[in-house]
Amino acid sequence: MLTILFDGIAYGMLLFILSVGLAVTMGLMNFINLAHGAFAMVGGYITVLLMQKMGVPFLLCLPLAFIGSALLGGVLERTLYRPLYHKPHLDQVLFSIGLTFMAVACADYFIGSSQQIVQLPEWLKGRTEIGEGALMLGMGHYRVFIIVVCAALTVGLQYVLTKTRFGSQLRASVDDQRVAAGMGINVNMIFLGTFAVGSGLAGLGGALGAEVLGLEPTFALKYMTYFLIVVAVGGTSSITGPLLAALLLGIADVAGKYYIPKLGGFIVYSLMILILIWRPQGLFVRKGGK
Amino acid sequence: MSTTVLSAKDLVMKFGGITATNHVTLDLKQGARHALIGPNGAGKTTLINLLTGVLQPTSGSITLEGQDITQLAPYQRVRRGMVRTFQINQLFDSLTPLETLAMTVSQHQGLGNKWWQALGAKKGVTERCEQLLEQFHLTSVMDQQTKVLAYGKRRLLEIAIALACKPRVLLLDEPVAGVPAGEREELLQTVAALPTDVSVLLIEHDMDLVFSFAKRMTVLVNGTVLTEGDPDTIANDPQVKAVYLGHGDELNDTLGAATHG
Amino acid sequence: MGTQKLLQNQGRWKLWEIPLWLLALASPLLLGSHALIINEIAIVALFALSLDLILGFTGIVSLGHAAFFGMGAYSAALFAKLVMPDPLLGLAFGILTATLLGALCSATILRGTDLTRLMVTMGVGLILMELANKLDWLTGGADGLQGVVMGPLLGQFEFDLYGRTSAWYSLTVLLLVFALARRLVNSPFGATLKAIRDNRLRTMAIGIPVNSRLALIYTVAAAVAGTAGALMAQTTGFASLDLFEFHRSADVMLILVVGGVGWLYGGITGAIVFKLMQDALSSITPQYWTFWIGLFLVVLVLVGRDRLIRPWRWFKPGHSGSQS
Amino acid sequence: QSNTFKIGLILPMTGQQASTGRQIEAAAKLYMAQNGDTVAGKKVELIVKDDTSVPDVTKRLAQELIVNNKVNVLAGFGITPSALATAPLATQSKTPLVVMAAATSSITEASPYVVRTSFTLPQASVALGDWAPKNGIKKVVTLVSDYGPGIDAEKYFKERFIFNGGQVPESLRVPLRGPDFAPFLQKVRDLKPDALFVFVPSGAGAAVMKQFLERGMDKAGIKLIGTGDLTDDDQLNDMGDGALGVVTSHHYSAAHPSPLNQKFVDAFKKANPGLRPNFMAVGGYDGMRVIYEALKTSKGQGGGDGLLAAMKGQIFESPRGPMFIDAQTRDVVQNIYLRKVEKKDGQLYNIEFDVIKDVKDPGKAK
Amino acid sequence: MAELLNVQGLSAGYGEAVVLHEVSLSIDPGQTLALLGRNGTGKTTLINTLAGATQQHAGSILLGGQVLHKLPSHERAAAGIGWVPQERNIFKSLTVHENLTAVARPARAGRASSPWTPARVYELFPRLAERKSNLGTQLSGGEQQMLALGRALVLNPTLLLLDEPCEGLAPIIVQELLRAIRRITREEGLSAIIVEQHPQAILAISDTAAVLDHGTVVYAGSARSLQEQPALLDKLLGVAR
Ligand SMILES: Nc1ncnc2c1ncn2[C@@H]1O[C@H](COP(=O)(O)OP(=O)(O)OP(=O)(O)O)[C@@H](O)[C@H]1O
Ligand SMILES: Nc1ncnc2c1ncn2[C@@H]1O[C@H](COP(=O)(O)OP(=O)(O)OP(=O)(O)O)[C@@H](O)[C@H]1O
Ligand SMILES: [Mg+2]
Ligand SMILES: [Mg+2]
Repeated sequence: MLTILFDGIAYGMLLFILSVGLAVTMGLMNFINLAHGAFAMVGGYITVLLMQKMGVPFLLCLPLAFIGSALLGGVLERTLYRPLYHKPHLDQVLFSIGLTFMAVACADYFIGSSQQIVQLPEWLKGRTEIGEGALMLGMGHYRVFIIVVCAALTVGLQYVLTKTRFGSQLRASVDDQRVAAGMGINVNMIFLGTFAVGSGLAGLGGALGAEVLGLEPTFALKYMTYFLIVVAVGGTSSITGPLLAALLLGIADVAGKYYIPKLGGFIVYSLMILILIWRPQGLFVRKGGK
Repeated sequence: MSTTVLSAKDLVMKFGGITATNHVTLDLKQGARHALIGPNGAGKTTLINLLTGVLQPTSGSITLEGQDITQLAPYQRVRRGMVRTFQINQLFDSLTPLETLAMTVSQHQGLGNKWWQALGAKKGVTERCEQLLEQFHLTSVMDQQTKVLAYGKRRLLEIAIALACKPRVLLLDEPVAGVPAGEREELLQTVAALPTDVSVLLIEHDMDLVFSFAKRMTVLVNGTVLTEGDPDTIANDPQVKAVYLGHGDELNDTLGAATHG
Repeated sequence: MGTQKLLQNQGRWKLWEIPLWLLALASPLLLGSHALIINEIAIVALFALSLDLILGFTGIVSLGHAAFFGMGAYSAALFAKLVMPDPLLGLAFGILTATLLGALCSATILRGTDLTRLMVTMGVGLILMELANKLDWLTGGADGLQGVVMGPLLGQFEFDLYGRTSAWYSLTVLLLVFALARRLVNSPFGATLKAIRDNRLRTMAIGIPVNSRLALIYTVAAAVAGTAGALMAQTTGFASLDLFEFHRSADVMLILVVGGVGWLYGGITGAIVFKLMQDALSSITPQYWTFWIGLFLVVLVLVGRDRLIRPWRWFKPGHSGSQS
Repeated sequence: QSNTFKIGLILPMTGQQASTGRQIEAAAKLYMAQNGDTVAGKKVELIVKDDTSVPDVTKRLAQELIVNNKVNVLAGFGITPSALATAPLATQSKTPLVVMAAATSSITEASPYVVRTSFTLPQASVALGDWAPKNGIKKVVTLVSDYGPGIDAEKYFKERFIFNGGQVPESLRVPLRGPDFAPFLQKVRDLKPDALFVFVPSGAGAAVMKQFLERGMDKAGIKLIGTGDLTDDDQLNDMGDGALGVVTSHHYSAAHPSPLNQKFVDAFKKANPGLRPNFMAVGGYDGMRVIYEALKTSKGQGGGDGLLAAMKGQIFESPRGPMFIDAQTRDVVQNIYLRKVEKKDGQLYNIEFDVIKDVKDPGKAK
Repeated sequence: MAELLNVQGLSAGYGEAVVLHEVSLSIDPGQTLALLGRNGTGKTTLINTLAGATQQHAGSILLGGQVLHKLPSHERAAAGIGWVPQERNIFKSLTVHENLTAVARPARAGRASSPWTPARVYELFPRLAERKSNLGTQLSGGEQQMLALGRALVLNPTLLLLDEPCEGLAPIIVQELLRAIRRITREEGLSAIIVEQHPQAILAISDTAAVLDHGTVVYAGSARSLQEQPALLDKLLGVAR
């Protein structure tokens, strides 16, 4: 029981960390970046390659994965993405899917099409069990680790976006670039930074998730629908929205598969449809006023 | 006397903690040329939104020609003859003015569901379109996409659409804002010259226009009706002066004195 | 007079279109060895056309359009297998079920933002796939529906190995649907759809029942998608779960956007360009063709569709095609 | 009469199943490199097509290969629906269709022109159903991917295992796209069986293995057994020491101790650095051999039917061990080995410790 | 007194279209310039060019001696430009309060009076204080106008650019607003350029005036003298008022 809940939370947290970057670029920058999964994949491959080829410890790989994908995101933002901010959404979809296709083929060409496997350090491999019977709580150490990292990130991001000027400046820039610049906001820097952080988060998610979800070139496309579900259900205007959505989906998915394995595939989608029909703007919409 | 066409009873609209409309009761007579004025944020646009069904009132009721329409969807109200314009242009950017009007006219001639006929196949439709284009000086730009039109033309189209809907009750929300000064009066004259069975409710901050147009006025303040009466009464109402009109004539003198004194 | 002409112009068949269609209909003969891919292109074009009706002309995004494609396909295949092998009746049956499904699902797309609509349509598509998987006694489950044998078309023309009959069949249906769709988008009804796409609030304010129009066009689009699916099942002689797959909905959207939305030839152009390119690239480099497709998409967007086909304008500034 | 002999090799070269395609293509090319490209006076030409695992694409490609390229043999086929979709074409055009990967039992029945050189899941699973009860495993939970091969594996393992006196308290089917096995494994853990029988498509095996260990299921006394897809040679070495001791049954291991296999593995690795041949590769390799030999015996005469006749009944030594093509069913008959993951020269391998000889596809018995 | 703003030979437009031709202007500190002209003559374009939101083709802009025309838009705000665009352009996904805080910057050193803060803006427009946590889109037209002005003020600019600030405001608010602008420029030494449709009201509170026609300056001089020459005004603007 508790174990299932715990696993659901860990899975949800993982989904969250993979999707949060997308929530930032899509929700805040209003750019449909379907190449998000490609950045996650880059983070994953950075980790795997560093660990396998150079023996870099796992814990060090995580920040490197973040930095690596953030740098890549930054460079791409300056060169390719920037002219597309004003284009229609469908063009953005086309562009970013194209980019993803290229990324998939490149990963395949340079690294190969087979699954990459992350070897966790020993201290993350174990498992702690508390209690007995139905109330037993079994916690994989790695899953605890994921939860802790995600929680820390959430708090940090939430703080930056809602409590700091940076957050409002970002949203202002998205609403009206021209006027935001006229009000003294350095729009280009804000977009660059945000995009880089969004990509970096994807990379970090990829690095953390490679162990659980497996890593291969199609990673970039395979989990796209999951990211989109999290962002759609959570709404795109805050960080807590996607977090709660991811947790909800994670728990529903895990519990559903545990208790009614026969209906495994239906549960997530039905839940999503119900939620979205009930709250078409997503679960958590930003509302002004009191 | 003439009959009441549209009447709002005890309308209340709350946005969260804000009461934008507070027990408003308003009657519009047949053939009325009625103006609704009031300070910014008084709830004028909100009232129009309630009357047309864009918003659902928290409480209260609306009757149109004797029938309760409070629960009707916006389009159903339009079909009963109540048409509005928007304070901020709401146009069809990728259609041309001609297409926009042809579509609207077709809809109101009962052709909206015809899918096998070309738009404009019916003489009646094109004739009405030509008439409207002429009347609103849009003939010269009738085949340009709406999104490339100059603001003034867009504003005219905004109003032309409303007239294409064969309104019996017309609600105008700051129709001349952004229209070049020269054309403002002409525009309002077009509206004033509508058949006498068409009732018009006008929101406008340009007092010269309002006073030359309206036969009757309602003043809204903080969501409630402050007073209602004919233009003369309103113009001289001290309360209205205090909250809305101010002392326009003295402005130049006082400021002028302050500036150059 | 002037206005009437202006309004009706768009809906008229232009002179250049007639030879174009004649050429298309002759293509299975002229390019006999490519009849199969012509058939597939025609089907995909039809599928894209159906998406265009809702996406391009009405502004409803969908990532679940494969639901109707799959529905049409499975219905037509099952009809041939269980009832009778006549293709035209099977086609009609496929269209019928897809239409019903479309009408049923149209309730899900009336509210929400683009993103939520994307997700809801996708969810519906995936649930249907899961359903087809679970109903394996009927659908053959994950192995696909086998044993579909089609009778000759009109009692005359066998579906041959070369795919010529298939290609003609699909092209003819495409032409018919295209002609109907063209009538539709240029009619008063079609104009109200564009109005809904541009500004829903105003559309309501001129007395148009937005929701029922949306439901109607969604159903029509579902019917057309079902037609494409039925053609697919009939000309390939089987149906598999893959017909419902997410990637099919995504591909058709890509294809449509490549060709251009809100333009009836968009789906057709996209289908031709995309399929031919995919076919050519994947036979040159079966492993890495996705890279080149990706590159094409990226370049297409960065350079702009209109500039890509008019390269002499590349170096003229100011016509970037964006309307910011 | 053209002087080339064309083989249309349709494989998933991109997408999720890409590694299947890669292994088979590499093995097929290796076979051609080793045996020359001229057979019975004809030049053998290999045309590789990517079907992205979409059955209607497979079918169209096959049709084009037949009609336009006039191929003499169709081969490849990564997934069951693709093979099933194409089978009627083989019948219609009398073209032999050599299945090199897809492993659902029923494929060979879909057309008299289908010949299989891979394996069938019933073959592999039945062997475990015999072995397990003899080795103290009485209660097993099965966990398979929810599609044709998985259902085959579940069905035949269960039948045989229960027949041998075992107990199967629960059979779980996981969605093909289910990224997280945790809830299923937790369920297994709560059921406390002696062993867990797993079939997942190759690629997902590593994830199952890892989560199995992470959940501490080995420590809770649950053994992990399955068909060889679980410990796919392609990935086995990266799975880490946790995989040690896992028992699987399969028709091929890269560590199969025979000189022929040694030669095959070495040559394969040399041609494809960093890649270890797995059971997909051997299916492709042997498939090429079957085609070559058929061409040789029929001398290019008799068209498709001649080729088919020459394929039926071929008996030969494959890197996997002895195998033959059953003339009746056109399906492969081969040894199924029981293997345990062990370390050899610092690398993980499936080391064979028992063999069941000449296993026919049990799916054809009824 | 040194000039605050000096514009020389300014040409600007949108894309390839040139709307302004060789416009020259200057303003002294603490002075208010009324910018008049018929519809579509380029008033907004001039304002936007000063704010850096158009395509500038030629000319120079100096603000307090600092070269402005080479700076990107966002640095001009830092240099002392406070812009109220014609369409208001409230940031719609920010609350009223965030609209102010997102852009607020501290006053330049050496400013006499107290700097503009959100709190001071709320004092000026109590209506906004009541709507503090409304989103930008949830304001009435007039409230948006107030917010746009407040947003420019919290930049603590030295030069305010006001593009038709009175459009859509109730008469009484127009009067208050003009008084407020007058007071701010008077008491705090702020300069302003104000575009207006109604010349009388605005000339009354301005020091100097400029009239644009087809993108060129056709009148530049004292506001008072223009006000006292109705015939000239009539000729320049083509509106009898
Ligand atoms: N969606 C909303 N949510 C919250 N408050 C709202 C919303 N829409 C309007 N308001 C508030 O309701 C009040 C009335 O607004 P309304 O737009 O009706 O004013 P108005 O009389 O039309 O003013 P103006 O003349 O400035 O256009 C305003 O104070 C506004 O802030
Ligand atoms: N974004 C734009 N792109 C191209 N031309 C434009 C653009 N904005 C304005 N123009 C053109 O520039 C000219 C000057 O416009 P501007 O908005 O500066 O006039 P204005 O004097 O402010 O008019 P108004 O009194 O209507 O506000 C007009 O002819 C207009 O059509
Ligand atoms: Mg209003
Ligand atoms: Mg202007």
